Amino acid sequence: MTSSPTLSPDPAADQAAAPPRRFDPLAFARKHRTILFLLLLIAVFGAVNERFLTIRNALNILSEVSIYGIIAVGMTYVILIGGIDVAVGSLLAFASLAAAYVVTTVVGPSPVSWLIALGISTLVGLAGGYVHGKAVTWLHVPAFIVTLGGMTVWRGATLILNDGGPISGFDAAYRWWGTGDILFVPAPIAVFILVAALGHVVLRYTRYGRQVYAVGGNAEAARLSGVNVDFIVTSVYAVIGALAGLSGFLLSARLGSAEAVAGAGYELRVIASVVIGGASLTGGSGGVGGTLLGALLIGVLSNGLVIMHVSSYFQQVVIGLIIVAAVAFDHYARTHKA
Amino acid sequence: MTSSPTLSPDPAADQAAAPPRRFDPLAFARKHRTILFLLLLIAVFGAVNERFLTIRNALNILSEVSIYGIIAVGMTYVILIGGIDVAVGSLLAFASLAAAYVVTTVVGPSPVSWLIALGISTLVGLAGGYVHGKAVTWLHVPAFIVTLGGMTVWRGATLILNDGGPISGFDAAYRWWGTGDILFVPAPIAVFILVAALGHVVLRYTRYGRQVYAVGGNAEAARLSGVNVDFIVTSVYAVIGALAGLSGFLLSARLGSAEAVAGAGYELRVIASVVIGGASLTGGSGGVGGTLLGALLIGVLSNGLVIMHVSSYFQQVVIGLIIVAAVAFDHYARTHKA
Amino acid sequence: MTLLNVSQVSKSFPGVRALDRVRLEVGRGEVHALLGENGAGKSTLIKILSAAHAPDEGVVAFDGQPLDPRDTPLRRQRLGIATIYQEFNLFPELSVAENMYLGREPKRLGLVDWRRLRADAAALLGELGLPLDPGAPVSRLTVAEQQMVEIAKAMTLNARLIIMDEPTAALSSREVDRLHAIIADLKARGVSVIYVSHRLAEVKAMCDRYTVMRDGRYVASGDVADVEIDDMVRLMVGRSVEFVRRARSGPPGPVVLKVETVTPKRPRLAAPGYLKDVCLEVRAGEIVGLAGLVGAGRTDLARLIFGADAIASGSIRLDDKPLKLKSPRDAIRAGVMMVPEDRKQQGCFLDHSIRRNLSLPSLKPLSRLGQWIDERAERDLVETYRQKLRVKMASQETPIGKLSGGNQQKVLLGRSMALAPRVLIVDEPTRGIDIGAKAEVHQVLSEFAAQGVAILVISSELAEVMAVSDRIVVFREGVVVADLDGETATEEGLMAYMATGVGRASPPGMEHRPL
Amino acid sequence: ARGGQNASEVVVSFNDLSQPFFVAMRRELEDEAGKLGVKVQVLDAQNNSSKQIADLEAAAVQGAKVVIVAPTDSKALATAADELAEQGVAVISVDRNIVGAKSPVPHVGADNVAGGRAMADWVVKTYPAGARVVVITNDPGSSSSIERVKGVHEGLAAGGPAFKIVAEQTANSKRDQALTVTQNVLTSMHDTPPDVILCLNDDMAMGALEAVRAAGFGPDKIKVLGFDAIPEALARIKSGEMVASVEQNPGKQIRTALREAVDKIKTGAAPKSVSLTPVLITSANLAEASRISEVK
Ligand SMILES: Nc1ncnc2c1ncn2[C@@H]1O[C@H](COP(=O)(O)OP(=O)(O)OP(=O)(O)O)[C@@H](O)[C@H]1O
Ligand SMILES: Nc1ncnc2c1ncn2[C@@H]1O[C@H](COP(=O)(O)OP(=O)(O)OP(=O)(O)O)[C@@H](O)[C@H]1O
Ligand SMILES: [Mg+2]
Ligand SMILES: [Mg+2]
Repeated sequence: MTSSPTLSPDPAADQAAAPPRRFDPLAFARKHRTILFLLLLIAVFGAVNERFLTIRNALNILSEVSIYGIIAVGMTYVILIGGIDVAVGSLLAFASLAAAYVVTTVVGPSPVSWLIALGISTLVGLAGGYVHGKAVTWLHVPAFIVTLGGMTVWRGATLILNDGGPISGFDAAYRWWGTGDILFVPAPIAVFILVAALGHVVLRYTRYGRQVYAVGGNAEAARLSGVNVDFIVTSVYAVIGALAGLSGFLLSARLGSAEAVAGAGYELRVIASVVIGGASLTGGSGGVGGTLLGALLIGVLSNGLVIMHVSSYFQQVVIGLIIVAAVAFDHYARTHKA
Repeated sequence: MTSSPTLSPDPAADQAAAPPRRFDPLAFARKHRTILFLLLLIAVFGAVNERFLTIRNALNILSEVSIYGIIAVGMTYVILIGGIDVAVGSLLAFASLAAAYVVTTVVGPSPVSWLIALGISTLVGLAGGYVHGKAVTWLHVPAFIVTLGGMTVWRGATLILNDGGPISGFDAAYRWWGTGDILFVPAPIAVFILVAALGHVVLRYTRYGRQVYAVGGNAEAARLSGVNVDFIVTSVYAVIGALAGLSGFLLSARLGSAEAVAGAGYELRVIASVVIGGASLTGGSGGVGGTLLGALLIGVLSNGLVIMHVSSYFQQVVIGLIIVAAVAFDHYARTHKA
Repeated sequence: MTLLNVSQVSKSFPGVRALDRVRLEVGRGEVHALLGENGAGKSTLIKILSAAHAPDEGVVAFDGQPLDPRDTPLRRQRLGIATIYQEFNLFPELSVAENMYLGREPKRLGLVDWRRLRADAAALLGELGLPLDPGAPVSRLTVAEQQMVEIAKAMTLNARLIIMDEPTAALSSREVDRLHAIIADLKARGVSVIYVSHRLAEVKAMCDRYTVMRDGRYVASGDVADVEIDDMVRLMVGRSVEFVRRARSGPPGPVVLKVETVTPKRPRLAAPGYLKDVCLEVRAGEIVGLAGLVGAGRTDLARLIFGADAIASGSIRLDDKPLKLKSPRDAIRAGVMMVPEDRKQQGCFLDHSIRRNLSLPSLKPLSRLGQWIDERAERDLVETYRQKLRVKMASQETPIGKLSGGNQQKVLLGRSMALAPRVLIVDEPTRGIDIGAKAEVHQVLSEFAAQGVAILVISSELAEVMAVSDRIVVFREGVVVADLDGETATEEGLMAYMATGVGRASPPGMEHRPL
Repeated sequence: ARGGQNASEVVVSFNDLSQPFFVAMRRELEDEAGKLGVKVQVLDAQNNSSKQIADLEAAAVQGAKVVIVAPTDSKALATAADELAEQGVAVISVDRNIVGAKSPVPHVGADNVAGGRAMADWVVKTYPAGARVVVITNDPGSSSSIERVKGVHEGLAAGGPAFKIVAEQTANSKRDQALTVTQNVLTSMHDTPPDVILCLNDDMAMGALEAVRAAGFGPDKIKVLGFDAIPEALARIKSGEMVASVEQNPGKQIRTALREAVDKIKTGAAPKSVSLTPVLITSANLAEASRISEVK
């Protein structure tokens, strides 16, 4: 209700507004308002500190964004079906610690330890997410409660797993996934781009993607149209779980250590990325493109403010205000004519 | 969508289901299922450790529950209108620290310093909540984003206020609000009971309360029925802000110190209380009675597990599972016939 | 003497001029019919009268006073204008009584007096002859019952002008009669009524004056007594519409759908197993109409056949093979499709485009590897059904929520037809559809049957059931009470079965009345 | 009483068991308890004063005789300590003391301000001509953060104006955030890199080291100091990547406190305060680190 409709990168709405006519700068600005807001922010930071606009810094930002951005792609799906997942941070920690545990303690040195860890982390995440999905569809417990429960259960399990301590001692091939490059692009960024592209294509061009929108738009109508609603819901939670596991693997590779406290607070950052990107928490509207912009906005903000040497306390105030301003601007640009 | 309807203590439903007939134990059990679940839990804890069932322990549990329970009453309203407020913890800290600052630094020793602090804390909370409400209704920013922004803004402001440090040195009258008794009932519990009773009566027996339900059930229909939707929305956020401020005052009186980190993580616990109590996050259904049960369930669980000597990591796992089980049980009892 | 005078009112939405300098005059104690095709602008005009929308230009005068265009809906209510909207405005979690009195609850000591609220509501419902429990939450009511609650709610306002936007679209004849009695009573007390309906026989029977709109413009107005139904149709549609009973295209084919002593597992509502031991057959190329009063169980049966609800006992056979249905998905795979009765709750994805709405169940054959959607083929499919059903829309990408109700219904029909099912169940297929479009829908159903599809039509409009059906099955309180030949059945005969379960000998040669 | 049979006589409430420092303390506690043959119940306040009080109240109900507490906040626990004392439960604080109780609470711990000071003193001593310092702080608002920052500020101020804090940012005690924040800080001053990065816990120091390495600065160019002397940090000190870490001897703190508690139960002797001095562990005195044996 009051969480007014936010549609920005909704494919359905956007195309309707664009009959092929000659270039209209205002319409262009309206359509790309979120990107423009982001560019404005980047320009401001760049003007204040020239270091901000370096490739190295851009890679810094993207590396940081990658970790939660990967999960945000999955969260786009979850929010599209009208669900929510607050367990992602805990599941990330559990999956990555489980993988690190197996690799360092059970398997021991091996040339493919990275592959084992990648596989285990993703599969553990997938399994955890599948359990969430089943609890939602089968026990009919609201997603918020299921994943809130999951949040404490996985965190507790993580702490039990290695008695609260971190696990480190990964080999170079493992670490490469966090610190290496693929053609000058740091590995986590490359994985992120891959996940985002795949997430976008599936949502936009496949039947599965259509069904995700349908379930979020009107679950009962979707069921009566032959959509296997329970399958869609369960699969979406399983996918975000797998992405949390993947992200956990990358984070542990980046830090050189899998920690029990990893990912704490990620849930809010990830959900914020999706909602800033224009998705509605009631489901049915949103898209991966918007989510990327939302995630980038958060990344640029926290990087830019540190580079500008804004004090930590003050940063929080500024970040909060700019996020609200960005969404208010988005609404204004969408509803007001020239 | 998928967060299936949860109706439990919905007055309308209960009335409809209860034509005056002779006593039917199964119907009775179904109607009071959440209470029964809570009693069952209490019985189990009591059987394991008889000290659990002492008055002193009951008061311990209630004192702890009071602090977030007061906010949960306000959150019931927020969730009823289909909104959400994740800023309550930060606003609590800001309001109580601002009040403590004024009382200890600006005003100095005074016989009514408790009254000044109570007033300031509540008013600061009210003002903060009002700002959230206005941002929702006037800027059309979704409530999740507004209060997520508020969450970091207020926390940042709190840290700036006293440079991150706690403020202490309250007089006895101030401390009484956290540690004193009214006829054997600790003061925070008394305040909580008062707030809950008031919250229940307003929701159930006033036009305002009925309009809150209407806005959450169907905002557009409410507008067409002559409800001032913007006013309802704004007022609900203002009220929960004031309650967060009040709760912050009580917490600082209980601790003897207003901390900048106070209330961190409260948002999830408070929202969980409301949702466990049967409210739907999409708005329109729920009630103060259910919220009380939800808040109590959380309080009983964390106290009981300590008393049962469950290890702290394991506690988290158990709490998560029992919360999900409670809501699953609620759904099952509601939908299955004898 | 005029009570309401609308002049030169215009209203545009992005891309649509919904109203173009419209006028309307309503006298005191007059029942005024507002007529027009789907999308003519009737609901938009009504929303301007109730202040749900602000007009772009023009004046609305009430009781001789021009009204402030910036009024809130509440102020208009207080002035004495009550509105029953086409889309319901009820609060599903609140009880019937609360919905009726929202914002005007009786109070005692400043608090809501629940006892009196319940008593007042019960009294009014009794007066109106509506058998509803005032304490029941609205979410448990059927569409028809919800419509009754809307009517009762308007009655609590003591208005001088009551606007009813298609109040009978969801009602069956018994309820319609009751509503007409209510309107007659209002009229006797000097209350004016604006009445929107696509059922012109009703208009002819009970309205005093009419105003016709077409494409957002005023066309004509006058006394109902001076015109025939055909004249009204011509004014609305710009041509005359032939409304004929369907002629069977040939001998019926083999039995396609066979329902044998079916009883539902759990009734949709909290009533004890209402539908009981139902038997039914539909042959290829045959249209079977299901008649019955509201709540007779026709929708329940349709949902069972479609797998939307579970069966406790009995069996459903398709082409003489038993159908095991766990969900609508199974039914669709087997070739059974249904158009649900509640298009807003169960049919439409309101924010999504027409294209996405229409193609959803048919995507599989349009996709490579079953997943990769061929968008060109999809567009072609949507275009085919747009033409076939004459859907009025700006583009395939327009959100379906922006269409008029009738056009939404056509999109949903298109959704089902695009699947080319063996069995098609349509539940209230022309609810809210204008007369021209209704004839088109009947035509389309006939063509579909001619291709060998077995069709079940549920309609609360007897005339419609009689016009399209080869056979008519009558339901009463969950049991089949009659199975009649469509050509010899009469309205009186059907009514008798529906109301009492026993047939009355119908006078031979009785002509069928036009709609 | 049934409740009393399996009740632990000693209850230990930790401030935050997701922090490695307290995790280490808990492990040592369990080891010592095994040696002494006492049953100990461990509680985690999850960094929430209100929860800590509630936990302690529950512990008292359950029949504890001695409570050892690592407080979330020095002042917030005073009333709870008073209440426990009234019920005849002895209280001992570790790590951080309790201020404002009616009768002073015996305390076993090392001073956080002194620890921060030790870091600053090292900087002043190592760079006689002055230094550019970056401080990465732990959880904002927590008393350990406030006290450690205080010590650092005092120590650098004592060194004179040549010691400049060129950036002070929080990384919320988290390794990943420290990596990002340090990276950003280094980007902002790429041409004039800082001389020293002081991290107010070792987890963050690990992240900062990653950032320094990724930015292409060797361990000689930018020196990183940590706090808590966890084994990972000690290994880095040993290998020369990291300079130093502050040892507060969590193991010794908790073992001492537990022995005091057991004495109290067995003999009724009132527990005594024991003050430990924080030590800066460098490659020179690695052997003094309490957890050096855990370094592989
Ligand atoms: N909110 C809106 N936004 C955009 N277009 C709208 C909106 N409401 C109505 N329209 C358009 O205005 C026109 C008139 O619609 P209206 O609902 O008034 O028709 P109607 O005469 O009531 O039709 P029906 O008989 O189908 O109910 C239609 O073309 C419709 O698509
Ligand atoms: N008098 C009644 N007593 C109990 N239950 C009833 C009664 N009338 C209706 N019902 C319930 O209402 C439902 C019947 O509604 P259904 O929609 O199937 O009927 P329908 O003939 O299609 O009428 P409608 O025109 O309202 O769609 C059944 O689930 C039945 O349990
Ligand atoms: Mg209409
Ligand atoms: Mg029906």
